[in-house]
Amino acid sequence: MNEIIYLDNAATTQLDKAVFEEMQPYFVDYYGNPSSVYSIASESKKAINLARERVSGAIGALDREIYFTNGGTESDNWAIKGIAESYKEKGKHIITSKIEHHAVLHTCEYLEKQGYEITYLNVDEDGLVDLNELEKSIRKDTILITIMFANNEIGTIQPIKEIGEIAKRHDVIFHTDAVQAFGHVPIDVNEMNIDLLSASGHKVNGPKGVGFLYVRKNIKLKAFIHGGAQERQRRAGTENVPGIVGLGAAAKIAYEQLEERTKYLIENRDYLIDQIEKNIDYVRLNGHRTKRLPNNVNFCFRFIEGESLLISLDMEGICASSGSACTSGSLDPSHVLLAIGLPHEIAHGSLRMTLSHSTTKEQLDFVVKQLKDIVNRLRNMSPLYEDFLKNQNK
Amino acid sequence: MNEIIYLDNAATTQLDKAVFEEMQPYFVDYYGNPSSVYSIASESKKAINLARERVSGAIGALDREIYFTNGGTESDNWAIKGIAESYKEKGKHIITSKIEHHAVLHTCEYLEKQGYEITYLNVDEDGLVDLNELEKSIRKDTILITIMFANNEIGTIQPIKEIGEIAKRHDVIFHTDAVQAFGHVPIDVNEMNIDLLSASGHKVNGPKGVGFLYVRKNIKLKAFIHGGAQERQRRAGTENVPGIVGLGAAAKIAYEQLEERTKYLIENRDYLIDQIEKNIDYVRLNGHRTKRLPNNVNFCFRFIEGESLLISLDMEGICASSGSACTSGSLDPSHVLLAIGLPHEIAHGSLRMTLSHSTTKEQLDFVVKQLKDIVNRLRNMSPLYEDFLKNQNK
Amino acid sequence: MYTEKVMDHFKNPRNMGEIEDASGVGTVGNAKCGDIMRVFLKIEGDVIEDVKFKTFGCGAAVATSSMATELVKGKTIKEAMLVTNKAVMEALDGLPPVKVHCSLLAEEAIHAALWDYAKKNGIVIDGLEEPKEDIGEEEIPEEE
Amino acid sequence: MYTEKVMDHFKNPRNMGEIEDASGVGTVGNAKCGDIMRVFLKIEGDVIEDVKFKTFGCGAAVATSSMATELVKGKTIKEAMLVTNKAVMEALDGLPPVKVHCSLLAEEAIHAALWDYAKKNGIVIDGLEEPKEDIGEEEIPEEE
Ligand SMILES: Cc1ncc(COP(=O)(O)O)c(C=O)c1O
Ligand SMILES: Cc1ncc(COP(=O)(O)O)c(C=O)c1O
Repeated sequence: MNEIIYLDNAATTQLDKAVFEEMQPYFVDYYGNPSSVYSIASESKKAINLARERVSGAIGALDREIYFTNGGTESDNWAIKGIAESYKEKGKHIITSKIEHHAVLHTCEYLEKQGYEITYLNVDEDGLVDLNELEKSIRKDTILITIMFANNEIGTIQPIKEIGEIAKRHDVIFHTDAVQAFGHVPIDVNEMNIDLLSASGHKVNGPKGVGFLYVRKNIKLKAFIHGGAQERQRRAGTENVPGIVGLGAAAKIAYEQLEERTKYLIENRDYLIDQIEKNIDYVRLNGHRTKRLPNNVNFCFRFIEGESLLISLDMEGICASSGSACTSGSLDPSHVLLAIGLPHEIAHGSLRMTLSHSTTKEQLDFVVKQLKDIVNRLRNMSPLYEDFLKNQNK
Repeated sequence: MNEIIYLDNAATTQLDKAVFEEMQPYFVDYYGNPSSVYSIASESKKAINLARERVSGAIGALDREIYFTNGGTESDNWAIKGIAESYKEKGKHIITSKIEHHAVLHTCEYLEKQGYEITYLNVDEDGLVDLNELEKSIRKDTILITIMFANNEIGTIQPIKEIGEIAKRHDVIFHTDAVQAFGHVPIDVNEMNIDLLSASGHKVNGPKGVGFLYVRKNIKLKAFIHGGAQERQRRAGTENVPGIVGLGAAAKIAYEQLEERTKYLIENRDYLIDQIEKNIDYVRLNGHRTKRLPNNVNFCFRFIEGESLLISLDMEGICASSGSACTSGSLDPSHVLLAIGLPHEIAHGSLRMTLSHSTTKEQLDFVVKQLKDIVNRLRNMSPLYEDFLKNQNK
Repeated sequence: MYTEKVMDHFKNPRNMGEIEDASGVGTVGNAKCGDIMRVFLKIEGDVIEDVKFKTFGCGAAVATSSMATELVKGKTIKEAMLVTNKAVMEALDGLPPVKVHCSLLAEEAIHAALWDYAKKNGIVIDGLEEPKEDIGEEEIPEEE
Repeated sequence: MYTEKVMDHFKNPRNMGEIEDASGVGTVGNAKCGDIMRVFLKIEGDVIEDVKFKTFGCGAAVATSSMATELVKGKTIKEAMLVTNKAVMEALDGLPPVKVHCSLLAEEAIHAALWDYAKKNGIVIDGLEEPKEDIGEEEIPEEE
């Protein structure tokens, strides 16, 4: 078969053609630098303003609370390092979770070396943080709670509103990495008491190389990238006009279609989960069964290793991903799978399939069929499976 | 007239159509995340590798010494903050100049607040640093010299090779902000002893939102943006694949055409300078007359203010820029013009025109004609000119 | 960036020029900040019969000078004293926030010319204060 | 990512399976690191008459197991001892740097099976050392 079945939409998404069309004029035609005085540059300025309105509208923010960045990683770095610096007089304690993306975790580890103290909250077997543990870990010198909106591997959605309430009650700033949630679930920064929120364009059928940070208006936040006076003097560097336009367009489409897409995705997601559980033995669904992203399916297949699963799927035209370390060249499997309590050998056998609104049931049927064969084949090759069968027969 | 004459190529350049064509497939078709295992992602990986080769080839570097970033500003921030952190055990003294871009200056000012000591070298009336002053200011605890390759306002090109030699002799790391020089003048990082170099795509007919930092292989440099393992674990964040492809394509074209374009630009540049000096009184060429970027023309027109000059030119379809503060909303005129010794009132009357390889002599003739009229008109309106004439007639 | 009205007054400034035998002349601003306005008044009895200006400055500085002189022309001194920077801005359909100081400067320039007239004629104009050397232009603070 | 040879051996692994009455069996690696290889040898006299493997691991782990078993099949023990991880990699037209440890593991798996054979038969094989519990897989250091 030649058709590609792309089930890795948590890694990146296909740029929406309509989004690309909105971007196109800003490459070669309206190339003016938005900071310039002359009239051709005003096209760029207007385009950025429209994008900002679309983004702020999507999450219930004010226009001037949106700062465009280069992507989710930069937004996370800025939010966390910026708050750390701006509020260091108040304290140096930050609360996060064990299942954050590396953009948050490695930034926290960096701050640890600078003398900050980080509490890494545990999660339960579904990947949920414990609100009691969170509240108990707040101290006088806690300046920031940073908990991701939805997990990129297992799809679990945290109780963001409740976390926001706790943060507010204790007068602690709350940042959420919403890179996987933005455009995929409803977000209201006021209702949810979110003070800072990171998102990335390419995870919502927008372009790569652009993202934003929402910063509530009364929050002090030191600049992270110093230089020119762009983005109200808070984020320097010539604006990536086509990228920003694309982010705005993608946000608009995602939220206009949200309800419809969510319904379709959840139906497909649950169908795929169901089919896998019915057709293949010794599997484990990772992440919460219902509090999960509409497009996320994540399983461990015991006795086999993720990368060989991926390559085998790729040979059938199916694109997916794995939390197995082998894909990243390190040895330990994903910190997320370990944090939900999986032993290493099981964590190594994980497979993440993240659907899009254009994935069809026929494709999923094909995937399940292939998966069944591949898992069988790899298990027959596996010394772990051999040992397991021998022990069972005893 | 309707045709736009774009003379602001130092602010940003038009994306080359050929570059855009190379980028195009990576938006909607080859959208794979280069970090993924499956085969469709390998297109993205290959494209990034090719871009890296093109960039490294352009400046005589190794592929693995090139790190893609989001633009010149990020590169400058990373280089300076990264070296400051990596070498703080050796010392906390940094040498720069008074005419650097804000991406360098504001980063240095940030480091001052963190306990670093910065020497801001003077420049002469042409904008050149004094090599003796530079050498004398090197101390035991000097860890970094950061001097821009060519100035963005007045176009002056620094004696980079000589600075590199001094840095090497004293075992100090040398970073240069080559945002205005890359693609416009020949650069060889080895011959010039450059240890780190910043550049930006949109200044060389490439896309906005992408740039690179060259880092010599034996230089320690802490990460600035923490997260995923991209860019050999030194610069996190999903790669902006189309942007990187565009940067590579732009670098290739710029250096293939360099000789030809340089000849053409210098001829036009000197023609414009000549015509302005012949046709308009009380003008001053800013920057060195020959050690200057092939596309840069910068004049002060006495008794008038830059923004009104810009708006008037814009009304004739001419896009240019000014170092007058009024364009930026602050009060002081450009720090560069003050650093070369201009009094405030003269500095306020500056006009920068930066040509491209598609600017024609006919366009320049039109510009000079308009400029003459506009300058006359504004001087007639100026109380400074009135006072000047009265004093002369005494 | 600018409204059409601002652009119109920049392109075709009203009352640009000098008055040789002016009843009062005032100059405000300074070259350092990039804005200087000079206003010439011809006052007969209580009425501003003619007014001219010269301005070194940005587009907004020219436009506010032009508009401010329009607003006081033909008015009594008392009426002219009521022309505030807000009135100038409104008449121009607004100014970008960073340019608000230009409208203040225009108000101040009219006042300075009136002050000169009052001083020369030994009269006191209600509510008029001696012009400051530098009018208080605030730099926009860098946000944190 | 992988060469065609690697992909071929991953898709069609040679010698995959078990030998019921093996002369020597060796298992190396561990599930924690995500690679386990088990090699079965059937040795007659001095010659490896048959060899089979089972592998839990990534594509490179499967391919190196397959290639390593191919390279020792039909060889004398002495010849088999000369099959290094480098030879396995070369035969596969190379491996990505992060996967080199898989080829070491394959070499080690053959040695472990030979060790088992030697122990069972009370013989000493020149140059063969007792297999380590964990073979030294280095993590790639994070660059500064
Ligand atoms: C939860 C989460 N945070 C942050 C990021 C980083 O985003 P980007 O790679 O666009 O910088 C990602 C995506 O990789 C993510 O899934
Ligand atoms: C000399 C110099 N350095 C740095 C920059 C910043 O580059 P960018 O705006 O692409 O981040 C510029 C351009 O504005 C520049 O001219």
